[in-house]
Amino acid sequence: MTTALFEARGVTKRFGGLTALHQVDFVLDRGIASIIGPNGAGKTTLFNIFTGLYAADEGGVAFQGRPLLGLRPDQITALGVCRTFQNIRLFANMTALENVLVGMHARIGLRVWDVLARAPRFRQTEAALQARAVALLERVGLRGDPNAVARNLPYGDQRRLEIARALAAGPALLLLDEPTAGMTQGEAGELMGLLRALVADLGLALILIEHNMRVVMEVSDRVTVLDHGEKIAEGPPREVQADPRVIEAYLGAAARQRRPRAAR
Amino acid sequence: MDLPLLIGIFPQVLLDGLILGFMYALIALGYTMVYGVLEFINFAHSEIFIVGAFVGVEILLGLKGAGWLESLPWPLVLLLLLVAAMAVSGLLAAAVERVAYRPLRSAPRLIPLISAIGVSFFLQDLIRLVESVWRNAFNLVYPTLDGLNHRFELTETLDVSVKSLVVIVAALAMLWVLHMLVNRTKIGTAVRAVAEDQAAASLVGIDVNRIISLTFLIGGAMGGAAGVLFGVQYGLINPYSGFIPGLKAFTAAVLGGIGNIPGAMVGGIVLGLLEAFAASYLGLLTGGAFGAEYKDIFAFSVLILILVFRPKGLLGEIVRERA
Amino acid sequence: MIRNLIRPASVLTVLLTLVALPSASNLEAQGKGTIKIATQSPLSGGQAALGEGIKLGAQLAIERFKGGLEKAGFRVELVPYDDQAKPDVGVANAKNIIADKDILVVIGHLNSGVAIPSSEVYKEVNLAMISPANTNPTVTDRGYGNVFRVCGRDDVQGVVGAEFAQGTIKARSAYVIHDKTTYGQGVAEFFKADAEKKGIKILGFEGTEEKSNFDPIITPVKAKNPDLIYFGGIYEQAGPFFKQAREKGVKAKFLGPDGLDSSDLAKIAGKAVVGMYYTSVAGPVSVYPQAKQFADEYKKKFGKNPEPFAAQAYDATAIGMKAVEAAVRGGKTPTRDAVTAAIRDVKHTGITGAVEFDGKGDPKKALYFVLQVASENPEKWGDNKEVKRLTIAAPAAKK
Amino acid sequence: MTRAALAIGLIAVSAWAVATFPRSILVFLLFQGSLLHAYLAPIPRWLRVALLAAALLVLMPVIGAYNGYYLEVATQVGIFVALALGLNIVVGLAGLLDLGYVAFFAVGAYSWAIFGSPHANLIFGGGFPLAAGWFWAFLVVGLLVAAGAGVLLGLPVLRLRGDYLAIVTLGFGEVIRVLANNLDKPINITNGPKGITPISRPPVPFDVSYAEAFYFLVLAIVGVVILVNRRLEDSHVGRAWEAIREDELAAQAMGVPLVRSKLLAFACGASFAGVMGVVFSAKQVFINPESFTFLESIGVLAMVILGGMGSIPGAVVGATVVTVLNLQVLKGLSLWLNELKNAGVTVFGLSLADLPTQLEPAKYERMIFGMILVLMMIFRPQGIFPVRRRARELAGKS
Repeated sequence: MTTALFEARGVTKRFGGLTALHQVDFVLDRGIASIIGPNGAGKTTLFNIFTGLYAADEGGVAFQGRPLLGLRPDQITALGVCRTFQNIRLFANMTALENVLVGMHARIGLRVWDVLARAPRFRQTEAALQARAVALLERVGLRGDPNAVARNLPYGDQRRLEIARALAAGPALLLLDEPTAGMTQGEAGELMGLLRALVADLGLALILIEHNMRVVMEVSDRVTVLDHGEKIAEGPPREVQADPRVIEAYLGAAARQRRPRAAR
Repeated sequence: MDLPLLIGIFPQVLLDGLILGFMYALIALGYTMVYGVLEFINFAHSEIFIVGAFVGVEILLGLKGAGWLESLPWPLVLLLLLVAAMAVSGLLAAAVERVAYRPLRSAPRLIPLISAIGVSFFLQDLIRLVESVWRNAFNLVYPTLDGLNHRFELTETLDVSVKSLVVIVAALAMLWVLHMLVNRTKIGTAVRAVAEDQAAASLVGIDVNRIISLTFLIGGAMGGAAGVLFGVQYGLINPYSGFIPGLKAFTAAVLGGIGNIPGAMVGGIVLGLLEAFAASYLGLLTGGAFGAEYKDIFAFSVLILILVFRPKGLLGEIVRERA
Repeated sequence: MIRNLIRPASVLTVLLTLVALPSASNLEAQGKGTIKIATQSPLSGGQAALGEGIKLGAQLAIERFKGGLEKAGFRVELVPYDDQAKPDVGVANAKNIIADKDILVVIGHLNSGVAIPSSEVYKEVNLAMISPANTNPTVTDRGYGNVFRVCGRDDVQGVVGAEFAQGTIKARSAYVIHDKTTYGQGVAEFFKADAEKKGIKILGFEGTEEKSNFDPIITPVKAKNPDLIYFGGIYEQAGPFFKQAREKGVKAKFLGPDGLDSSDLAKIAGKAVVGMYYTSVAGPVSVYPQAKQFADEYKKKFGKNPEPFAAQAYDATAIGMKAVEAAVRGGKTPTRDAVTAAIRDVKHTGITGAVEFDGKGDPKKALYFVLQVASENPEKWGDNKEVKRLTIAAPAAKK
Repeated sequence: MTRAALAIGLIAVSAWAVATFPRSILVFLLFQGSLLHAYLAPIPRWLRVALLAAALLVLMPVIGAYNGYYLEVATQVGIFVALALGLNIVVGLAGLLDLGYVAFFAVGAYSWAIFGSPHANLIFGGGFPLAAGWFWAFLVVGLLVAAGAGVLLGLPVLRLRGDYLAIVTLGFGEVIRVLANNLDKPINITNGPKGITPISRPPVPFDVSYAEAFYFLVLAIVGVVILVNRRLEDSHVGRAWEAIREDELAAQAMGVPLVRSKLLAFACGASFAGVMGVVFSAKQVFINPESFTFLESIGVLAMVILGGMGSIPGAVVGATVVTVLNLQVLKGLSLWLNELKNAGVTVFGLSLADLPTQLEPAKYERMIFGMILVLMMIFRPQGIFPVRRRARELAGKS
């Protein structure tokens, strides 16, 4: 039996008395998978568990056959699972270039001693890192000045920068939390083109959390639907779209929106 | 080791610790109220507190100078001191918030904290400056109120003075009033709403700035009252004598669960008892190798241990993304 | 942007400074043949009254004795420094002092904790320090050639206290409290050691930095019910302690060193300290027969009674000036080495008695007093009665 | 060209003025101002370096010959510059508010004080003080011990949220001070409040005075500290610290190991303080716990905040301004006021001699620190010398 690239089994997470996730299974081998669901369905919580920010109460997560539970977020990143955030979390006062350079942290093999001594090794490494960072910025389509401070970038560029920063760690699996939020349909389309190209060129696997249904239907190979912390549907986009439970969840969600957020 | 002695002083140490604990509890209220609403450590609260003590001593010295101190009944004098100190400290706390914290409310959380540390130091020397010009002295002695100093000998080894009872009664009364205020009144509801979610509170028509000012006012007033009681109980104050009690009161607030009013009382009493027992017994138990000089280390260790091992909202709060 | 802001600003500073320059230089001009005597004592803070007394005592002495040097063509000046009773401030001042080559003698300090490190600095250039008040044995026990004192020592003060406790108070047990300062802890330890030797039972020995709440310390004291409480420390802290102790019903007699010698003690503790005993190397000026004139002059000039140590500072300054006069050769400003050497040979009969230094810089004989607080009224602090007087030679250095 | 001439001229004139009026504080301030001017003036880099080097290496010692106190001030400034740079790593770069920083300074100071004085005989019997040459070894010992203390403190507390971390470090700083004050029994380790003296000073080569030797030593250490600071800042280590300051969670998600990076920041900051502690104890010949109070920690914090968090020139200038303010300006005001009082000057019919004696400008350092902290936070949180983001040379960019 070959192991899948990424595999989650029976993930359960409770906050106090509230069960945010209940027995969620998720498997991904290649391509783009999307996770959708109404607000409060547990999507971001699932990401947080995948990337080590939360510890799951039950269940297991494995990447390339290695269990991830119990690892710190930075260790998981070092293994090749990287993410972006729903509300952009750039290092606002650092430049675009520096943001990307931080993303490479896990891949830098220098010791403090190399830094202090400014050994040739250090110079070579820094030069190489910088070249790669510039290339990455261009790759995600950031055409502005790499030395611009992140907080001064336009919104769309901040989203792109966040992706570049995540790519800097050299992931095999990239988790994007609402990458098109706040974008126009045109920008979103452009971004999707980029994502598809990344998958094709780098052999990346992608997991998206997305609300923009057009995007989801267009790029996803598979869609997983969460509602109330439970997986209610999974499959190719067309199938999921037709699933009565999904339709009910989304229609019902309109009423639920007004309820106070419970999971805090 | 002298066992009968150790047992003999036990009730007295217990009582001393309780009194100290109530004092800490009163000061802790100021920290806990502000933290509950803004998640902000009002570092300057220790000076708000000692300002209350200075207001008290100035009134007493004024009354003494005018020759009225002996003729007035002590409960009246004490009430006057408490009211005046609460007013001054409360207003000062609200003013500090307005000037030094409000402009920074949206900044990263360390920024207002640093500002608060600055206010704390600034106020210490401001008190010193004012008293130096006014009295040419800043170590001030509380004139004795004879009625307050009366002692009841309960047993041979246990006695209690009126002023100690006053501390306990006043602390309990104020805790009760505050508890009622926060939980049973409209203002209290508004305070709790702001604590829960400022944006939402303002949406339902609550003037958030006013409520925050009010929070500082109430917390400061509690501190001012504590200041008067501190002065009456221990006698000598200077501009710097608020700092260490303030830090310990903060410890008490954290110990009891910061943001939680009954918690402040529990924390204060536990800390007061711990400190009293450490100071009284450490020397006796170790034959003098360690002694009362280590009592501050006990308090600070409690602070460190509590913060390290009960890290409230460590990750859950920072990662407050929608689940 | 910053550049643009700061450059004009610094130019402005420069201009301002240039304008201010002449006045500043006038203020600090050095005349030829000026001899300066520096005082170092706390001029601010809790012990400012005592420190001010040292400064004023020295000032009076300079005015009284400068005639000889002025005739020889020198100007004599007093340079007061504020050591704030802090060691690091004292050391920084000391470096400032040794940088001023006109300063030939330092009168100071009040606190031994400040005098010890500062004198390490004076020693670098062999600048004489004559202490009016430092009673810690270490001050002279280091055997530095440039360090002198005109007062007694803590080890003797502790001994005097213990002797008084045994001989006069007839105490059989004592509880010792100190304030965890160089001075307070030092004298408390000497008291304890000697009291134990004399058969007084030491029921407890406790140090504390606490300034206000002494409850937890008093409770064990009360339970052990000693005949005597010895407080090694300063009046600021002793006051609340004694007050709270009496309030809590502690009946022991109180005794302490000269750190308790301040009218502020009565201000803080009121009737709690009436009847308290304290040992002193100073004693009120009224104790010295020759000092009447000094006290009158002081009062006339400064409008207040001399504080403790003012008379000692007066004598120390007089000794310093005598030595400077002796060291003057052919109208040239003497070297610090010459002055320091000359102090060793000075025999001076001052208002606090005859002073002559032994090899370590201690007075060969020093006076010690035990006084008793007479009244709770701070104004009447000067009426405190002398209850015992001892003349004791400094002990030889223990190596 | 005129700019260069102005910079050179100012330094020359002010240095000459200091030599002419060696006791005027204002003139010495002028000299410091001329150095700042040279640093900021738009002059060629080589000239700036040459000017500052000449001023610090040659002029300052010469000034010291005229008035040794200024050399002392310069040395103190240097010590605080190193402390500010150390704290700058912790607070400015990594964003960890450390309110007990002076504890590491104390650890370094006590490590040499105990073994470099006869005091160690009380613990180990005999053989102390160590030969003066050991001082050099203790520079390393102080560094290691302080870094170790940083790690020991850091391990349990670095996971705490920012404001709690601040309070815990405050508590730690007080614990260290109280321990130093109390560990004269049962075993006499620190000699308690009495402090330790005399502490050996390092052997001095040639015919240099101790004051000059310490000045150059401190200057050299500050140079190394600045170098280390710059190299760290300009590497993945520094970037990781800044990322943590900006967004701890995102930094971790990007592969930055939080605890290890924070520990490194703590250890680096602490080690600078440790080294300077060793120098401080030897320079002072005497140390006691009073030099290591919370006030000192806040003073160093005020230096960092004033200069600009995260900014190396900011820390240098902040430390200089605050130290000079404390040592010279306030004290100068006190002395001046005293002279005016003695001279019987009256202002608006009020005799200055009647001013309360407790009114001493020198005693209001807390007010100064407090004002710096509050005003900077409200009006200029980035400090007077904010970090300038270095624009990188981008080879591959068309």
